[in-house]
Amino acid sequence: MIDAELAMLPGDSPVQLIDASGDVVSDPHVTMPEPARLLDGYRSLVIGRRLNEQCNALVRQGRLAVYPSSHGQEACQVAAVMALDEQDWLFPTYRDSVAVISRGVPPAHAMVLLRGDWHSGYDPNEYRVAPQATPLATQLLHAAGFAHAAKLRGERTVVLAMCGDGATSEGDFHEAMNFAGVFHLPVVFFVQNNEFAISVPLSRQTAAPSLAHKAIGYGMPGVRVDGNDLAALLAVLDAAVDRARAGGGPTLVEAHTYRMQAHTNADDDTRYRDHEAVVGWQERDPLLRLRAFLRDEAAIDDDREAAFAQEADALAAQLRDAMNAETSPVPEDLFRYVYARPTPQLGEQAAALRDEIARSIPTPEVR
Amino acid sequence: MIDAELAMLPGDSPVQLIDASGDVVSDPHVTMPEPARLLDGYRSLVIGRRLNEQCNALVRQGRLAVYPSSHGQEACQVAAVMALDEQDWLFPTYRDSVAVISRGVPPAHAMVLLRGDWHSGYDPNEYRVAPQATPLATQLLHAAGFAHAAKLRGERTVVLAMCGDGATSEGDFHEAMNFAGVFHLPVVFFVQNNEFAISVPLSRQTAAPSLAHKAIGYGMPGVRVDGNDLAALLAVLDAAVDRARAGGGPTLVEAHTYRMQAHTNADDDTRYRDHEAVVGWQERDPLLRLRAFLRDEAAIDDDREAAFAQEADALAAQLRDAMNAETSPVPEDLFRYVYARPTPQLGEQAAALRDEIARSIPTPEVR
Amino acid sequence: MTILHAEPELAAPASLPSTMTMAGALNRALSDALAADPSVVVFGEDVGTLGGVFRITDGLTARFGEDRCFDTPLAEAGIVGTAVGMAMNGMRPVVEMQFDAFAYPAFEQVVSHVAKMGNRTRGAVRLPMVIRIPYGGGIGGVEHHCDSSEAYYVHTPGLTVLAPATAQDAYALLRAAIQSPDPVVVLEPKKLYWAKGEVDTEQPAPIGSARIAREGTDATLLAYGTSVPVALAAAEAAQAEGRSLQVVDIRSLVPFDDETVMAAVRSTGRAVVIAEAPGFASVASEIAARISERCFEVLEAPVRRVTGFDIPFAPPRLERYQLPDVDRVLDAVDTLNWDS
Amino acid sequence: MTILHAEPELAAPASLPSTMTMAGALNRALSDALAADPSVVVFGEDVGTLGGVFRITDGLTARFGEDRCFDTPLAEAGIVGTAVGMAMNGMRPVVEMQFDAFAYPAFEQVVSHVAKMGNRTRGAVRLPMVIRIPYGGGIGGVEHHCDSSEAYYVHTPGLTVLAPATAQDAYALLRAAIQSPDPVVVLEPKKLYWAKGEVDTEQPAPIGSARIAREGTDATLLAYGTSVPVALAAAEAAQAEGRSLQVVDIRSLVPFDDETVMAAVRSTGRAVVIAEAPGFASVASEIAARISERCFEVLEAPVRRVTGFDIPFAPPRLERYQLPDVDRVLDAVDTLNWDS
Ligand SMILES: Cc1ncc(C[n+]2csc(CCOP(=O)(O)OP(=O)(O)O)c2C)c(N)n1
Ligand SMILES: Cc1ncc(C[n+]2csc(CCOP(=O)(O)OP(=O)(O)O)c2C)c(N)n1
Ligand SMILES: [Mg+2]
Ligand SMILES: [Mg+2]
Repeated sequence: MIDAELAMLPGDSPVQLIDASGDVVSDPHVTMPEPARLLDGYRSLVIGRRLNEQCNALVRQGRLAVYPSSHGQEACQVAAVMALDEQDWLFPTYRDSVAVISRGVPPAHAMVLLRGDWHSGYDPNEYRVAPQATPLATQLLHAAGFAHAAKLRGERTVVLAMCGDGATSEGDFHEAMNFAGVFHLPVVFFVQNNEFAISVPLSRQTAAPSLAHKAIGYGMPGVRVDGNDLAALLAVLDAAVDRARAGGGPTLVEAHTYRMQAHTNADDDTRYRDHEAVVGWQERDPLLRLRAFLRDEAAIDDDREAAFAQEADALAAQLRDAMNAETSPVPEDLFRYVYARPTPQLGEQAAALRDEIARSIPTPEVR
Repeated sequence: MIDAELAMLPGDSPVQLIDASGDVVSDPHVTMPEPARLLDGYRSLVIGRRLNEQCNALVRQGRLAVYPSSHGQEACQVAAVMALDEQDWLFPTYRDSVAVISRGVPPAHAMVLLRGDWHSGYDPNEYRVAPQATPLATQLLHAAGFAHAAKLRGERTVVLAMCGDGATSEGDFHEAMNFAGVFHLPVVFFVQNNEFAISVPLSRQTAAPSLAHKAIGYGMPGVRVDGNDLAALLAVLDAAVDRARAGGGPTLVEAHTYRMQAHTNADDDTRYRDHEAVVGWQERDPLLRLRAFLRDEAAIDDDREAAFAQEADALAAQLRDAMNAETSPVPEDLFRYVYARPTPQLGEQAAALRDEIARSIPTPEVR
Repeated sequence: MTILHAEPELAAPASLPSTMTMAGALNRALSDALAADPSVVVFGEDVGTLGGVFRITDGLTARFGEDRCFDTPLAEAGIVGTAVGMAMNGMRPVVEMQFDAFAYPAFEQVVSHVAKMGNRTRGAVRLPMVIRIPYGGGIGGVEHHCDSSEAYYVHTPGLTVLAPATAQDAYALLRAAIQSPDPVVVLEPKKLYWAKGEVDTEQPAPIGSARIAREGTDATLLAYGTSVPVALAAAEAAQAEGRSLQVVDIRSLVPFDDETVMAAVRSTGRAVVIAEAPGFASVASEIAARISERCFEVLEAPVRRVTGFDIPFAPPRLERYQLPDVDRVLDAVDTLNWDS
Repeated sequence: MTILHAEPELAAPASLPSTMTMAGALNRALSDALAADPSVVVFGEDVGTLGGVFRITDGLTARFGEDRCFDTPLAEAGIVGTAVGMAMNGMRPVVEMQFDAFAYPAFEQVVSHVAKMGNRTRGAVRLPMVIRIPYGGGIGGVEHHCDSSEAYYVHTPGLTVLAPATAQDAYALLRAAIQSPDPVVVLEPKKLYWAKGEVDTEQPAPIGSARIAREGTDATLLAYGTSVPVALAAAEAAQAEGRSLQVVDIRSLVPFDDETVMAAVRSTGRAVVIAEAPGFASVASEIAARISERCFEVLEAPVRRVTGFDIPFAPPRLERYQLPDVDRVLDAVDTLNWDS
C-alpha cells in the first residue's frame, strides 16, 4: 500500500500517553505536553467534574429541564478547548456544556437551553462557540462552512467540531467530512465515542474496525486516541489543529471514552446495559489517572488540589445560585428575533398576545 | 496493520484481466471467466452499444425527451446483470437503461420514463428490477432495505445497487453503506465512476485515494476494477455476489470508466472538458478490447459478429418502431394510482377533469 | 435529548374494553399487529431493548425477537429509505422517528419515494409502511422536540396522514395504518401519551373518517391530535356560559372527511379551527379555506383559526403562550357575529 | 437529468432599462451582487464552469474567480449546511438547488437551522443567505424536476420566501434577497426563465410587497410565479367577454402583503387564487383562508382556488392537465355568483 494511504489510517490501538494507573506510556510519534499545561488541564477537569455533578443536582431540584452529562468524558471536553486559540471556533453538541464553559461561557448562560428559558444563552461571536447543536451531525456542516469562509478570506482560524459516535451514522457527518476533504478545510472533527447513542451500542452504528477508519474515505487522516487520557488528547488535538492551521487540511479524531451515566436524567440505562461495564470504566477515570501522574511528577500538592476544589465549588455555587434565582422569560421575545425585522403578520400576532396578557387572562396549560 | 483491515482496502490499481489492446493480464487473485460467458457478454455489449446509439437518435428525432447514455460504460451495464441470478434484484439509475434492458425489460418499456409517458414503464416484480432512480443515492437505501427483508426471511436473494461517482457524495450513500455493513446485508454496491457528475469532475467529489477506500469505513471490502474490462468486472462482481449470497455481507465495487458523451443530450460538455480526454478513452473502449480478445482466442468469427450485429439492429429497429408509434397517455391515470383506492378528494378532482375534457375544452399550455 | 415520562402499563391480554393510556394503546396496537402478521417489522432508534424513549415499543423485542423489532444505526433517511426497500420486498415496516424534528433528515425519502412509489409504478409496487412521529409540544421539550410538522406531510400527495386524539383512536388508527396498502404517517400527540381512555380493540376507526367528539348547536370547533382536548374543554366552559359548541375530531387529515365536516358546520353556521402548528399555510388554513368555500352561503361569520403563532416553537418556559388554549378558543368563538 | 434550454444573453453592462430574459436578469443580479459585495459567494452543483444547468450562473466563475463562484460535492444538505456556517462567518452565500425536488435532502438544515438560527441566538447570529430553487413545471421535465414546493418553505417560520414572475422582479427580488439580513428562499419559475421583459436595475421590489399586475373591477385573480402569466392571459380573455379582472402578483409569499391583497379583493368583492402546486394545505389555501376571513362581509362569492391536483407531478406528456390554465381560471370566475 502507498505510504500516503497508510498515513491516513489509524494505528491498531488508540494513542495513549498516561495509562489508567497514571504511568507514562512512551510513544515515539507523540510528545508529552508540558507539566504546567497538564496541571492547568487538571484544574479544568476538576471544575468540569464538579459542574457535571452540580447540573445533575439542579435537574433533581427541578431547576434544569434536562442535563446530558459528560461525566467521565471531561478530558475530551477540556482538551477540545485547550487545543484551540483565541480566534478559533468550537462547534459543540448538547453534551458538551463543560467544553462550552471551559471556553469562557458563564455557566448560567450555558444552562439557558437546558433550563428552558431560551434556545441558547450566549452570543456565539463573543466566545467563538456556536450554539450547542441538538440535531445530530448538522453542526459538522456548519463547522465545515465556517472553516471554508475562513480559508477563502485567508484567515488562520481553525474550527473544531464535536459529535458523538451515534452521530457518525447520519448523512450530514458524511457530507461534512467530504466537503472538508475536498476543499481541504482547516477543521478538526472530534468524535467522542462513548460507546452509546442513548441505548444503542457502538456495534449498531458501525461495522468498521474503528470510526477513525472512515477518514481515509475522505482523504484525511484518522486518529484514535484514549479519550480519558488528557495528555494524549492534547497531543493528538494539538497536532490536528496545527496541521489545519498550517494548511494541512482536516483531521478526524476519534476519542475512545465511555458514557458513565444515563443518556440524560430522563433515561434509564438499567434497561439496556449492566452496571459491570460502567464499573469497569471507573478505574479508567480521566481525573484519577492525571492526578496520579501529576502526583508522581510532584507537579501537584495538597494545597493546589484544595485550591482547585475550592474554585470548582465556588463556580458550582455561583451556578446553583443563578439557577435558583427566578428568571421570567418575556413572551414578546417569541416574536422579536424570528426575523431581523418582524413581519407584519408577526406584528399582528405579537399585538394579539400583548393584548391577551394585558387583559390579564391567564393562559393555563390544558392537561 | 491487521489482515482483516488490509482485506477491506482496495489494491493500488484497478483489477484488470484484459487490457486495452485485448491482451490478457494475469492476476493471481482473480480468475478469467469462461470464453463462452465472455462471448455471451460481448453479444450484450454489442446490443447495448446499438441501443445507446438508437436512443440518441430517438432524442434527436424528438421521440425521447432526454437520454442519459451509457456509451462507453456498456461493460458495467452488462456485467452488473450477468452477475445476478434469476431471483436477485437490480436497483438501477437513470443512466442504467442498458442494464435494465439486459435484465429482460423490453426496450420500449424501459423508455417510458424518458419518453415522458409515465414515471416508469415496467413492473419491477416481473423483472426484479426497481424503477430507475433519479434522486441520487436514494435507491441505495431501498436496496439495503430490500436485502434486509430477504435476510430476515432467510432467502438467498442478492441485491445489486448501482450509482455514479457523484452520488457517493450524498448522505444517503453513507447511510446505505452503513446499514449494509452493520446488518451484514447481501447487497453489492456498484459504483460506476465515469469521472463526471454532469460538469463536476471526480476531484470535486472526493479527496480519497479512490472511492473504494470508503468501504473500510463501513466494515466491508472495497474493490477497484477496470470498468471497461468485462472480464475483470465479471470476476469481481461474481465474487462480490457469491460472498453476499454465502452470508459474507456487502461489498463496494468501484468500476473505473468514463462518460464518453455529454451528461445527457441536453448537456453541452464542451463547456467543461476538452475533447482530448474523451479521445484518450476511445482506445480503452470495452467492445474493442473484448472483441480483440475473443478474436485472439478464436472464440468469435465473422458470422458470429454479423449475427450479433443483426440481432442488435433488429432490437433497435423494434425500439424505433415502438417509439414512433403514437401512444396517448390517459389523463385519468393521474388519479388512479396515487393511492390503492383514490381519496374522495381525488375522486372529485378526477371527475372535474373528466368533465372538463368531456366539454372538450382544450387545455392549451400557457407559454 | 429525551424527555422524562412514565412507563405504559403492560397491554392487557383480553380484548374486552379496558382503560389504558394512549402510549399503552399504541404499544398494544404494535404488539397485536406483530402477532397477527409475520410481515410486520418495527424498527428505529432505541425502539429495541429500551422500548423507545416514550416506551411505545416497550417489550416488543423481548416478546417478538430481534428480527421483528430492532434498533438501527442513527440515521433517519436510512430508517425510512430501508423501510421503502423492505416494503418493496413484502414486509410491512413500522418505523419510529424519535421526535418530530428528527424526521426531517428523511424528508427526501418521504416526499420523493414513500409518497410516489405506488403512483410511479402504476400500483405495481405499493408501499405498505407506517412512519410513526411523536409530534407537538406541551411536554416542556427543548428546541426540535416539539414541532407540529403535519403540514409538510398532508401537502405531499400519496401519503395518508393520521392524528389521533384518544387512546381508542390511537389503537384503531395505528392498526388501520399498518393494514393499509399505502404509506401512512401517524402523528402521535406526545402531550397526550399519558392520557387514559377506554380502548375496545375490536372497534375500528376507518381511515378517512372524522368523529363528532361532542354534540353542539351554536358553533363547530374543528380539531385534531393535541388540540382536541382543548376544544372539548372550551366546549365544556362555553356550556356554562350557555353556548352549545360542537366538536369535530378530524383525526384523519388525509384523506379528509369533507362529508362529516361540512355537515357539522352546516348544522351550526359557525366554525373555529384549532391547531397547534404555526397557522400560515397549515392544515388549519386548508380546513378554513374548504369550509369557507363549501359552506359559504350558510356561514354566519368568518371561519376563525386558533393556531400556533408563526414562530419557531417556544422554549419550555414560554411554550404555554404558543399552545392554543381554552381562553383563546372562547375569544375566537366570541367573534362569530352572534348578534347577526 | 437536465432539461434542454437556450443560453441567457450576456448581461448588458449599462444600468439603463434593457430587455432580457428572466434567466438573464437573475444572472445579472448575481453578477451585480458579486461585484458590489465581496462577502457574496455563489456555490452549488454545476454552477461553476458549466454556469448551471439553466445557465443562471453563466460566466460568474470566469469573471469573479473560483473563490466567488464554485462547484461543490454533490450533496444538498452539505451545500445548505456549509452555507449556514459561511453565513455565520461573515459571508453572504447564494446557493443553487439544481431542481425543486433536489432541495429535499437539505430540508433538515433548512427547517432546523437556516430558519431558526437567528431566533435561537436572539439575533446574535443572523444568516444572510439565499437558497435559489428553480421550481414548477411547464418544461416537459421528468419526475422530480417539476415540483412546486413553496408550501414547505412558507410554513416554516424564519424563512423569507419569494417567487418572482417577471424579469424585473427576478432581478430586483434576488438583489433584495442577497441584501437581506435574513435567510431567503427564492423560488424561480423555471418555466418563465426564457420569457423576456424590461429590466431596470435601479428599480427596487421591496420584500413583502405584492404588485397589482393588472387593474380590474369585477373580480381579483391572485397569483405568483408561474401562475401570473396564466392570470394575465385569463384577464385578457375575460376582457373580450366584457369582464374586468384585476390581477395581483403576490411575489413575496413570506412576508405576505395583506394590505395590498385585501384592498384589492375589497375593491372587487370576488377572488380566485391561482397556483400550480397541489392545492391541499398550500399557499393557495392560506390566501383563500385569509381573504375569506378578512374580507368576509364584502365577498359576493366564495373564494375559488385553481391549483394543481393533489397528485405527484404528472409525466411530461400529461403535464398540461396538471397546470392551471386560462380555461380553468375562467371557469372558476364564472362560478363567482354573478347574478347575486
Ligand atoms: C437528527 C437527530 N436524530 C435523533 C436525535 C435524538 N437523539 C438525541 S441524542 C441521541 C443519541 C446520540 O448519540 P451520540 O451521537 O453517540 O452522542 P452522545 O449522546 O452519546 O454524546 C439521539 C438519537 C437527534 N437529536 N437528532
Ligand atoms: C439528490 C439529487 N441531486 C441532484 C440531482 C441532479 N443530477 C442528476 S444526475 C447528476 C449527476 C450525477 O453524477 P453521477 O452520480 O456521477 O452519475 P452519472 O450521471 O455520471 O452517471 C445530478 C447532479 C439529482 N438527480 N438528485
Ligand atoms: Mg455516544
Ligand atoms: Mg459520474
